[in-house]
Amino acid sequence: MTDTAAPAQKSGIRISGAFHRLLAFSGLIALVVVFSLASPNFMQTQNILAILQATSVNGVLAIAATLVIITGGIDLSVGTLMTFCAVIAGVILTYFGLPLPLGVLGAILAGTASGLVSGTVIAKLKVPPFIATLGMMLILKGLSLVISGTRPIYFNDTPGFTQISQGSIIGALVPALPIPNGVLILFAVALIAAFVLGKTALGRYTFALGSNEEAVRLSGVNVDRWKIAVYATAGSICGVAGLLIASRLNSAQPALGQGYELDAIAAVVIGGTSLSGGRGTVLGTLIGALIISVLANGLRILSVAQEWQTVVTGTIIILAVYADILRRRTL
Amino acid sequence: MTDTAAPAQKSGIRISGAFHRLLAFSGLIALVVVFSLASPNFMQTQNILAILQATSVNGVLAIAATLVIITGGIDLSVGTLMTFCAVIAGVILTYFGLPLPLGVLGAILAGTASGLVSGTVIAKLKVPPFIATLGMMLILKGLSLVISGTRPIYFNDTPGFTQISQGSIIGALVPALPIPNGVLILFAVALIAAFVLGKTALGRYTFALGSNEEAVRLSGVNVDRWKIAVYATAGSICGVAGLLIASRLNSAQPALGQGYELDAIAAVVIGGTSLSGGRGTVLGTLIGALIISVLANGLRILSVAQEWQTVVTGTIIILAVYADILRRRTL
Amino acid sequence: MTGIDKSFPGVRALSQARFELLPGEVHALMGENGAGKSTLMKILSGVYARDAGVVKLNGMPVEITAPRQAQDLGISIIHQELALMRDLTAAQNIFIGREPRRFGILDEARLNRDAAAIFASMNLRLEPTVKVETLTIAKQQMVEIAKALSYRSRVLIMDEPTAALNDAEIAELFAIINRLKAEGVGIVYISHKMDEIKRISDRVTVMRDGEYVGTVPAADTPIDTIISMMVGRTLTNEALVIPNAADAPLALEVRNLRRGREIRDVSFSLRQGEILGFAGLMGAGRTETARAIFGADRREGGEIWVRGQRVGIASPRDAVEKGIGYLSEDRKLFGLATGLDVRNNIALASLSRFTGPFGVLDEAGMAKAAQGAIRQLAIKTPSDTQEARLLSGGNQQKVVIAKWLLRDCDILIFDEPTRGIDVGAKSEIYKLLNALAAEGKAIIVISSELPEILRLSHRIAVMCEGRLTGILPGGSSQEEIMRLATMREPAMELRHAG
Amino acid sequence: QENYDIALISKGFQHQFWQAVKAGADQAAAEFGVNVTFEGPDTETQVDRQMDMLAAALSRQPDAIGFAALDSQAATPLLQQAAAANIPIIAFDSGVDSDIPLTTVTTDNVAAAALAADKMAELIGNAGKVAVVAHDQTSRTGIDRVDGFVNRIAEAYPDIEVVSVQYGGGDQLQSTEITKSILLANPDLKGIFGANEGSALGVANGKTELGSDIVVIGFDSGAAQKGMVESGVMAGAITQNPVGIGYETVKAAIGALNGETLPEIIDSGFDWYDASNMNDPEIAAVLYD
Ligand SMILES: Nc1ncnc2c1ncn2[C@@H]1O[C@H](COP(=O)(O)OP(=O)(O)OP(=O)(O)O)[C@@H](O)[C@H]1O
Ligand SMILES: Nc1ncnc2c1ncn2[C@@H]1O[C@H](COP(=O)(O)OP(=O)(O)OP(=O)(O)O)[C@@H](O)[C@H]1O
Ligand SMILES: [Mg+2]
Ligand SMILES: [Mg+2]
Repeated sequence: MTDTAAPAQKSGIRISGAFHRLLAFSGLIALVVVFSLASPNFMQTQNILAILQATSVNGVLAIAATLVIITGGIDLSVGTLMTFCAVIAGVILTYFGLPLPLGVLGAILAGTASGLVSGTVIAKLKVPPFIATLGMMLILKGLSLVISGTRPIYFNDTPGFTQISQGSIIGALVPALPIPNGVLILFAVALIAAFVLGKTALGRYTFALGSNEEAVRLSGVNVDRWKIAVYATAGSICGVAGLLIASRLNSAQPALGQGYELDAIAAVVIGGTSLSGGRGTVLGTLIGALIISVLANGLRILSVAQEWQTVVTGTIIILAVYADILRRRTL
Repeated sequence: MTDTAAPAQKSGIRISGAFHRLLAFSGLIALVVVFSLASPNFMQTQNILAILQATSVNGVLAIAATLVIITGGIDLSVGTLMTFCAVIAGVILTYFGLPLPLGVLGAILAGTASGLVSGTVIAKLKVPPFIATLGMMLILKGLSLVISGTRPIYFNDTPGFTQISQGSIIGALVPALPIPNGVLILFAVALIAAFVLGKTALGRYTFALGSNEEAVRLSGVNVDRWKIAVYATAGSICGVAGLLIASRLNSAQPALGQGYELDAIAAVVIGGTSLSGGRGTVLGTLIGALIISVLANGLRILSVAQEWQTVVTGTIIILAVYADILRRRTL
Repeated sequence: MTGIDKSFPGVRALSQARFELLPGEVHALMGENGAGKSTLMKILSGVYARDAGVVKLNGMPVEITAPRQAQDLGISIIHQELALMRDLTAAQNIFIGREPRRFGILDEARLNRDAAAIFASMNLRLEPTVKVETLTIAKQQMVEIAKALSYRSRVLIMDEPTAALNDAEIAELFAIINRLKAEGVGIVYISHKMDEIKRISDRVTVMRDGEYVGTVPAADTPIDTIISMMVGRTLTNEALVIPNAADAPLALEVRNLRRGREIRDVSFSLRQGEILGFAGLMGAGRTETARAIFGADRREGGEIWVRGQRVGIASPRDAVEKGIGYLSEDRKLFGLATGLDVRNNIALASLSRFTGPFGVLDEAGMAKAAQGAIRQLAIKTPSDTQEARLLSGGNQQKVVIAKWLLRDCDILIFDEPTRGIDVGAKSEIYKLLNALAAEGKAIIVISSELPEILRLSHRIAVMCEGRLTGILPGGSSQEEIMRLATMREPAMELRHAG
Repeated sequence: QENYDIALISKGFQHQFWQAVKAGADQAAAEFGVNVTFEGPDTETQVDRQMDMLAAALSRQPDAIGFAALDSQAATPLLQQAAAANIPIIAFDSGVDSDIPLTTVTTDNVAAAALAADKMAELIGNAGKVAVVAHDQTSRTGIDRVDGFVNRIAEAYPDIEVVSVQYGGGDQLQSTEITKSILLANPDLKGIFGANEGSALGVANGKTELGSDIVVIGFDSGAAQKGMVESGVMAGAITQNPVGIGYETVKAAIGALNGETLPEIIDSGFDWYDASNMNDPEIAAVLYD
């Protein structure tokens, strides 16, 4: 895990930063090329849109997980928190019949609140993040079932709701590009998260905490407050994911969500963020999430038998990360 | 996570090591007391045996996970590896009709082999443990389905097979104590693992790797070999878990296993082993696994509605770990 | 500060400790490893809570319970163990918690400008945007100093700031200290380098075993008096007898070792019973050379011969098997398994020796070996089962030394072996190195302290910018070494060109 | 006869029930010379995963799609997309709330579970405590079977009390532990209904491990369950006809492609089987291994 013994830079050859960044996509590009050659149906607009649409929820969850992982923590509750936020939106819009913006706000605030709770348990009570968020994962799962009465809440009375993810603002302007709003929201969340990480104090402390929490404390920073803020931000992002999935399914499915944390964390780690904290990028996470959905989609398009899909997915995840390690080593 | 600012020891009061260890059980004991008071059915021999039996599989998996986590790694493949080993036993015993000891050996060797693969990918290819074992989790899941032809393999032709877990050697000697063999196996595995961790070179390197891998490497130790050995040992233990679950169900269920890793890791962390490596105990893991099964059993005995069971479980997991943190702080 | 008590589990670190600092004064705090210097200062800077005692600032009692509070009261500290965020840049480290912002957005340009200004005032050439983890410890130490300066405090605590610095940097630091002193800043200065105490401090307070021993004016107290206050007895500083090793068999030969710009064609040989000192400025490539020989880093070219045989060393394991040991300069990162106890750290390189049938460890044998080393090196620890991270800095260093002594290598490479070690222990270690050489062991000592190099070495290899610029005989002058250490335009390069 | 490409998106994949549906579909594929693929999410809660599978199937441009919706509403946009592309849709298992599917090949789960309730009542003598171990709290089959059983008991058997309904995710081990807890908490329990294969096996397993003699009624078949019915551990079980569902779905899809008109519902039926009738040819035909 230590890069301290990193080998010397090849003298003479200098590869520009932009090219270096481009290479990070190599695993993704390789997958796309292989699938395009293997099936003419892969590179269809429809299918590309389906892949992007399939990435949107996991991508947003993975961005939430990225923030937490950079601090050196972990968030197992992203999946069930997403569901919880969807249920809250359902209660506000369908049970109470309030207007759409309130539902959106409610879902995001529910995420923030849950993040505040996790963050407080971790920062103040010193419960390890794994346990605190495992507990929250179960609590939120249960609460979603309790609040919804263990049945899906449909958004039939809120006509605009499905547009959140399924409509296409771009498609309305440029009919040739019917990119669903869900995908736009994913990119918007990614941009905002990248901005927060790169340009704000919150982002700075996110990296600092993951790098050396004790040093941050010794520097007189209110470590607890910033840590809680990171979890709260991640929670809000899960709220957005909740809206996305609810809009896609036109319903809040209270039993869904467990297991989604693993896909989200996988996207983060495939994207090059270290689980020991201190380093990571939103762009990497996006690529990681895309690798996961391209793989799933491509193997389905090729009609690979489902049991073999799992085997191939596992192998390619390892190889993709290994290729990335080799690339960094040789550069 | 750092204890550097730990408050001073109360002068005068010195608490003996044995008492200190006893207190580690406090969360577990509190749960047992509460459930005993709440339901007369809880403290029945039958129920205690049921709880122990329910702990056996998760306990063994958690012990495997403990070894890996102490090195600072993680093993997400324990659940599907267990299933894979069960399927291998099924192939040997039912498809090939070979004698029981060969099936047992085969299952354990399959676990060792898989651990060797994970360990090699991690140590030699430098793929992060999370990714390597995530990949293995998927690969093993797929292979179990492929090998078994996506159907359960029954052990009806191997009469002694169900005895592995369900029989009771002790019960045959002392009829009042019909402790199932599965529980004995759990304790045997725990004793062996504790011995390996505490008394052997492998155990010492397990802790050293988790403490500072680079320092171990610079001490001239063959870090890769020991790391691979730890994963292989953990794999063998998963093989034992595979035999336990197959014996209990009298079949190898190829679809089962995913999700079990979370319970196993939870038991490890509840038991006080740090996910950042370098510290941990088998006894703690056993207690962690027992806390999980006592909770599940107790809440069911009280007929708590299932959605509330999850909420309560999540809350109590957090509280149990918090209580443990408080205890360590005040001692 | 008066009547300060502080205990850790199993250790009474401070008892009735006392310290006083005037504005515009440089006050040295001295004591053996584990005397409690760092602990006392951590209490002053709000890292630890004291068990008893009073802290007064400007005559008013104050309660300092958090680092933030100390900062607000104008107290800042450079910690002995570096406390940097490795993944952040130098500038980001310096201003952590006080980032300049505009409309809530970090003003990175200003951050870097401000950091550059501080570096300039320190005569330090360092990019503010470089990631700290890519810096050598010396540069990291300079970043820590820059950070402490950036607070513009009234009280500045420096806990062994020069342990990793070379002479030029030390001179720069002292210039800064004198400037601050003129501005009325009070400075607490902790160091094990006796000459520095004389050069920089006004008064000296000595501690022993967590207790206050006395305060004396620096100018008119002889060094020996201070040392005997520290160790509680007088140290005999006998001249070392260096047996001649000129015609002993070759132990190690390095031929044309190369890697990029860090190691450029380094060749030298080392005889049994010989101590070869490696001198050079920071970044000269001595550590890189040692790591390359030891197999810790990749080589691009060159041969290594051990006892007349060419050997392939691809990893530290190979090196250790060939009888080479390497004590790293960065104990925290590379030396110590901080979570393990003292016993296991000492045995870490020799575990196979204590492994019996079925891989079972001979715990009693390990304990005996560890306790022997604890006695031999006078390691201050409650027991051999204490966690290594709880020892004081100097004692941690001794544990790492003990590890290599136990391993019993024929060729030992010591990279900054006395970093952070007190005078008494230092002379013990010198004696030890001499004894090892007398046993026929071949030893390389890399050190940034010229007196140490001069005192120990049979021959002195000097490096500059990755090249070995010359090998001098033992008695050479400091001027001669410095000339080679700054020889930018080397003759060797020309020879290769021709 | 063209070599049609037919994509079946089911609710699950790994469980024996779905494997039996797949077997039926494969059988029809071989018989009619068409190409059939079969996919389903890991658990019956992953509605969005099923949507992704459906979307990928659409991208493949199959000739027809068979679809067992986890949530009908969620699938509507994709189904509309399929309709727009003139890909016929056949619903199977539980229905799809939409007029797009040309027909639905299904089992009436409520009625099937009510039959299980009747059998339970008969076997325990119309009085006493019973419990249900089901697979899923929110999926259609989970809800229908629990409701079908519980409502039938409430309506028709006033002396029978359902003391506990618990969910084990269809996981045998978890269902075993749940069963043991229920038995230990209710020593006077008379019977348990296991609402799908995994649950039923778990219930039987728990009963065996505790040496209890309660009445166990299962659902679906599979080698293990058949064995337990035969040996008497399980009093009997309800079987659907999954092989028939798979077969009929593919057959209906081919019919649609050939321009035939299809009935609105193709009822694949369900049956009660126990040791006495399981070797009858018509029952044996709907049981699967
Ligand atoms: N967190 C801690 N837990 C337990 N013991 C500690 C802790 N910190 C320091 N000690 C002990 O307290 C004593 C004083 O340590 P301190 O670090 O203050 O010594 P020091 O004078 O700074 O030594 P050095 O010159 O080696 O840096 C030592 O015996 C040390 O082992
Ligand atoms: N800040 C830096 N940025 C880039 N390269 C550096 C930096 N510091 C050192 N180096 C390179 O690393 C090489 C070796 O440095 P290193 O400090 O390890 O050598 P050293 O002689 O052991 O010095 P030290 O006195 O610190 O032990 C140098 O040749 C130099 O080119
Ligand atoms: Mg100190
Ligand atoms: Mg060096």
